Amino acid sequence: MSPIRLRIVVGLLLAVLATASFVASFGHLGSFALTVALSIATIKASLVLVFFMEVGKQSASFKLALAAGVLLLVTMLALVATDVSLRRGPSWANETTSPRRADDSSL
Amino acid sequence: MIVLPDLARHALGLPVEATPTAASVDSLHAAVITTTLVGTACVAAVTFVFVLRYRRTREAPAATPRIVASGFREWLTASAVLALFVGFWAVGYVQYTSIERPPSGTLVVYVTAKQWMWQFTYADGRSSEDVLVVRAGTPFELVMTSRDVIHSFFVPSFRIKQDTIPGRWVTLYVDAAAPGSYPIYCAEFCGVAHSHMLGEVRVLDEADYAVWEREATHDGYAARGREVAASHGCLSCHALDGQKRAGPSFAGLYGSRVPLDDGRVVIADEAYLTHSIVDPLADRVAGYPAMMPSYHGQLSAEETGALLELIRSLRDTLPTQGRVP
Amino acid sequence: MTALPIPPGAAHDERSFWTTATTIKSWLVTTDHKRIGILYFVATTSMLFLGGIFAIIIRLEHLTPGPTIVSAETYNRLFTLHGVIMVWLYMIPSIPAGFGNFLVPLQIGATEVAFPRLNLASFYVYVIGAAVVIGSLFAGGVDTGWTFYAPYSARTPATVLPTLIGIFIVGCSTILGGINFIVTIHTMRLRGLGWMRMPLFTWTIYATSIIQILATPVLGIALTVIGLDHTFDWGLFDPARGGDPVLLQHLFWFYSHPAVYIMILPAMGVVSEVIPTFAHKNPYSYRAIVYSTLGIAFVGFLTWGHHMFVAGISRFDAAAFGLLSMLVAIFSAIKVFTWVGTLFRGSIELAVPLLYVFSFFFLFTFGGMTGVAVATMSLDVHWHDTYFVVAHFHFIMVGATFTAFLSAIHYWFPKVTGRLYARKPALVGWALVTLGFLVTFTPQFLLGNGGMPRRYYDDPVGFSVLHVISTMGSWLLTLGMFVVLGVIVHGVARGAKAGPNPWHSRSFEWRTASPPPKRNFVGPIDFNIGAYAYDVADEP
Amino acid sequence: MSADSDHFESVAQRAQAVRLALGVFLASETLLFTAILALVVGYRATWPEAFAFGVHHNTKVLGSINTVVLLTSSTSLAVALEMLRTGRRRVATALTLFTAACGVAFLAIKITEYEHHFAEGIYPGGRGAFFVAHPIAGLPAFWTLYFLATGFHGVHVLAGVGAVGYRAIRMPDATEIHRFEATALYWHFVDLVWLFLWPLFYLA
Repeated sequence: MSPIRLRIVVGLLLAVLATASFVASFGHLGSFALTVALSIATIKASLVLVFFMEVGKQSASFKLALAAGVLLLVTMLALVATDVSLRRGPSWANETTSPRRADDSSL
Repeated sequence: MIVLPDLARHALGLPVEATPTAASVDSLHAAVITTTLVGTACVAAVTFVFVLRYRRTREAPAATPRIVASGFREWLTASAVLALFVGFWAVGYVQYTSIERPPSGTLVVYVTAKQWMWQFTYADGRSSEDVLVVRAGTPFELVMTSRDVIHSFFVPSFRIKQDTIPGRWVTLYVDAAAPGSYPIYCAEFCGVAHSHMLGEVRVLDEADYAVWEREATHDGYAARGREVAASHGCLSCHALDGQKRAGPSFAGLYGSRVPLDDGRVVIADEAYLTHSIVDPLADRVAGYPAMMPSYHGQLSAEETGALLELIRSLRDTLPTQGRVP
Repeated sequence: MTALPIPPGAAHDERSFWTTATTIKSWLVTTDHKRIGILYFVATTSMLFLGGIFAIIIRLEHLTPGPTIVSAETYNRLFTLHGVIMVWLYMIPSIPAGFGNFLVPLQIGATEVAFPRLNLASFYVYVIGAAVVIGSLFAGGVDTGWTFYAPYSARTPATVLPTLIGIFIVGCSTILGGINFIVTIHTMRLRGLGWMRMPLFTWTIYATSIIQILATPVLGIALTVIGLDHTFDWGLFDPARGGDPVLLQHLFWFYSHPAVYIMILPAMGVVSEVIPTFAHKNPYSYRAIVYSTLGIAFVGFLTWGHHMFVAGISRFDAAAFGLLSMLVAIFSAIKVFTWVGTLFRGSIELAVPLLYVFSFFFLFTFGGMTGVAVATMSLDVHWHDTYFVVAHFHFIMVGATFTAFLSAIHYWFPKVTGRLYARKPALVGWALVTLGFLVTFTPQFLLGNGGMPRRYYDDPVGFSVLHVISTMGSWLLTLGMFVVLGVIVHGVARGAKAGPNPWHSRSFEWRTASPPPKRNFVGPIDFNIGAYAYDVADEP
Repeated sequence: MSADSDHFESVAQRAQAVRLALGVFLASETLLFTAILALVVGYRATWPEAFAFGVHHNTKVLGSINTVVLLTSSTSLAVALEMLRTGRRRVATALTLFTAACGVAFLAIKITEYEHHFAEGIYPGGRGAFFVAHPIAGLPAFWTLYFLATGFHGVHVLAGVGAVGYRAIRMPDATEIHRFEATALYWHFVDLVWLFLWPLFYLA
């Protein structure tokens, strides 16, 4: 397949995936909705990275730079999410519906 | 648990520790500061010895042997020091959780920080400003919030500190405090009079605490307000603990932003409250049925004042519908 | 691919980069990395003195517990701008942009940085940013502390926006500079100069640039959101509209903790250059310093939560951040052990740069260990936002980075100016700076232990004696700084001529003339003898 | 080229430097959007029902059209790069102009979305009739973050349109293709960011 045709096919694939996640969003998936949408987005992102940005053919330091950015993205989101979701209110607040209800895990 | 000798505590400038937790924190403090002094002294001493021993004598610098440390020894020293630091972290974590998380069921005192003063509300509805009165030897839980910006409740003698964040309840646990008077500082910058936001924890022994408890304080007026509300049927529609009944709850109402049914948003201050008592349908709260009768002419000024004091005294009670106080 | 037509046997200019063109215009539009380094050095040092003036007034205010010379509003603006100017206009750019610009191409055998015009652009972006920050002084200044915590930063009557814009612009300059250095070090090294043969100062500038380009954007977002909250009332951190001020602290400290490593790593680079030269010995373990530098650069991104132990974060995060902070402290400990080990069986000459490095040793070790103490969670509950923390970070920023900055000035003085400074007055300057520092900041540890909170205009009862000692110490430190300034000015004007390598150093920047020609090296460059090969008798 | 090109030993080294500079710049931009996503994650965990309500009320169709617009623009730019490599400069220029046009279309749709929100009474900071009609705790945070994230992304699209437009006019010659690659890398990155903003604010 010639590089031009490859790129067009990847473009079509991206459009298909976009419509797929658009349709999926109307389904009542509840808590899974976000995971489905984000995983499709990750697939599309890797398609763009590999075929359009040709990250495979870039130099090692280029890949290292992007990897550092993505690694810090994941770390920061993880630490902020664990902070916000695991905060506990006063000892008696957890019985009543206080604005910051947190599951009563040991930590 | 090694208790910091008085001389060392005084030399470090630490205030007298007033709670058992403070004493255990001080012992960790002693361990860490000793390691710091010893570590620094070792580095200085070794450097001094090397400088003396290997000083350049001749003008032209002689070639020096090429010495490269063995990887193993590097890892050994690094992991030994890391183990020591992780030890500090572990002890620190255990003490941190005991300061931050009170066992449920302990005596609760509400703390509300506002720009440049502290307000303490006790379990029985009584409140006092800038002075927190506690019985010696009984642990208590501080449930704290802030009315405006971030402040920080800091009692050096208890070695405790916790930022009070508006819109959230944060806690501190103080186990049995020794009698005495301990300063309270605000430790998070909060504006022009940040350095004037001082308070005092007065820990009274049994006798003095009993005397203090019997004194009538200004919140007796709020109790009077409760009688007026009961006798005039207010409590049948307005709950005091935040539950939603036919009418909005008085809990956390005073000073909050109230959305009205015609789209306006008003602050629940004395003017709004008195006007609503006299003419309830003028500013109807969004989402509530229009069924409150007018009390025009049925309440004397003293009774209306008592009702207002009741509502004012409930402004810090926890709202249960997620509405921010 | 066709090679660029390098002019055969280009008549490399023999004269130094100072004298090739001496018009003002030649300096203002220069793309010579050495001149840009000097422009940065002059700009950042003037910011140091401006920030220092605020520090002196703050210390004078504490001479008496009550109001002394300024009002509360002015005091709050003074400590805020002292923080903003010192952190963003002096500490972060001074060594990386000043000395880094001058030395990195020399140390890797390149004639220029990768993008010289981008280099000049980042200097002018810095100047514009600094001008906006100083301009905000006249717009009433900002009184929120350099941390800009919400909701106070959203509600303060003071004009917050100009200062935020100024810091944002300086942040852009840092990112541009960071990109330039990373690409230079990756692509412009001399053929055959492997990563593990590069001088250690270049390694620290490389690690600093990585932190700069990865951390500064998050500061950009934090500043933008604070500006939107204050000026357009977006209320993203207004609790009444569901805002959570602690999230802003997460954003701010995600930048600001790596920022303190931006400040200390170049200083460590200076120390790693000065000790081998004056001990005339190879570093005890080149590998350990390189890996701990990279370790600090990456683990430094994971420890920001130790600034928020009492801010109301979850216990899981408090535990995680505490543990990671202990891990990052180990890399500094490894460096100190390696530096001390380098002195073993060396041939030590007690030159002034080495004396500053010994001050660095003592103050950095003590400051660093108090850092471990403050990272211990239960102790931080007592110490947070008290003068103990103020003393800790001044021990690192002034005690370590500033002494390393002075050591760098004296060490590379001959390379930059081709002259030698006068040793005796420089010794007096060193003694005054070190003593003045100790008298100023050691009492603050005791103030912190006593519970004296930070940013207090009026001192609570019982702390005045320590405050007076600290204020007198600040006078001594200021005197020391002026003595050093005098030594430098005298040295530039009438210092004795210095040869290309007065300290007999093996490091690569000393393999060319002092001051170096415009294109750095004349003729073929020979780096076969290593940068730390002191076991070789003859000089390269 | 100007003075600074002769200190590189070869064009290959210069191309290598430009590409690495882009990689480093994109890592830096990743952290810029990481900061915004951290706020989104923080508030989503605090007010899940407000975010669900906000997503439900967002202009999903217009957002999805925008996604397709950006994807096609990325595809056309990638094909344009391939055309340039094989020497067909006229087709490359046309495709690059098409990409810039898609960028402008994206911004136009974005502005219509904003107008739609303003008409509905949704303004940043939780002001407007919409919030009085739906007094859900945390809803102002959703919409303020929506304006912050899509605003920052919009600015990057605007810068991208400028860069791609400039490249279309000043199409580099055979030895300078790395300049076109740099612009393409930046544009694909801006598309990548939208691929993650779209689900967070429109789909789930």
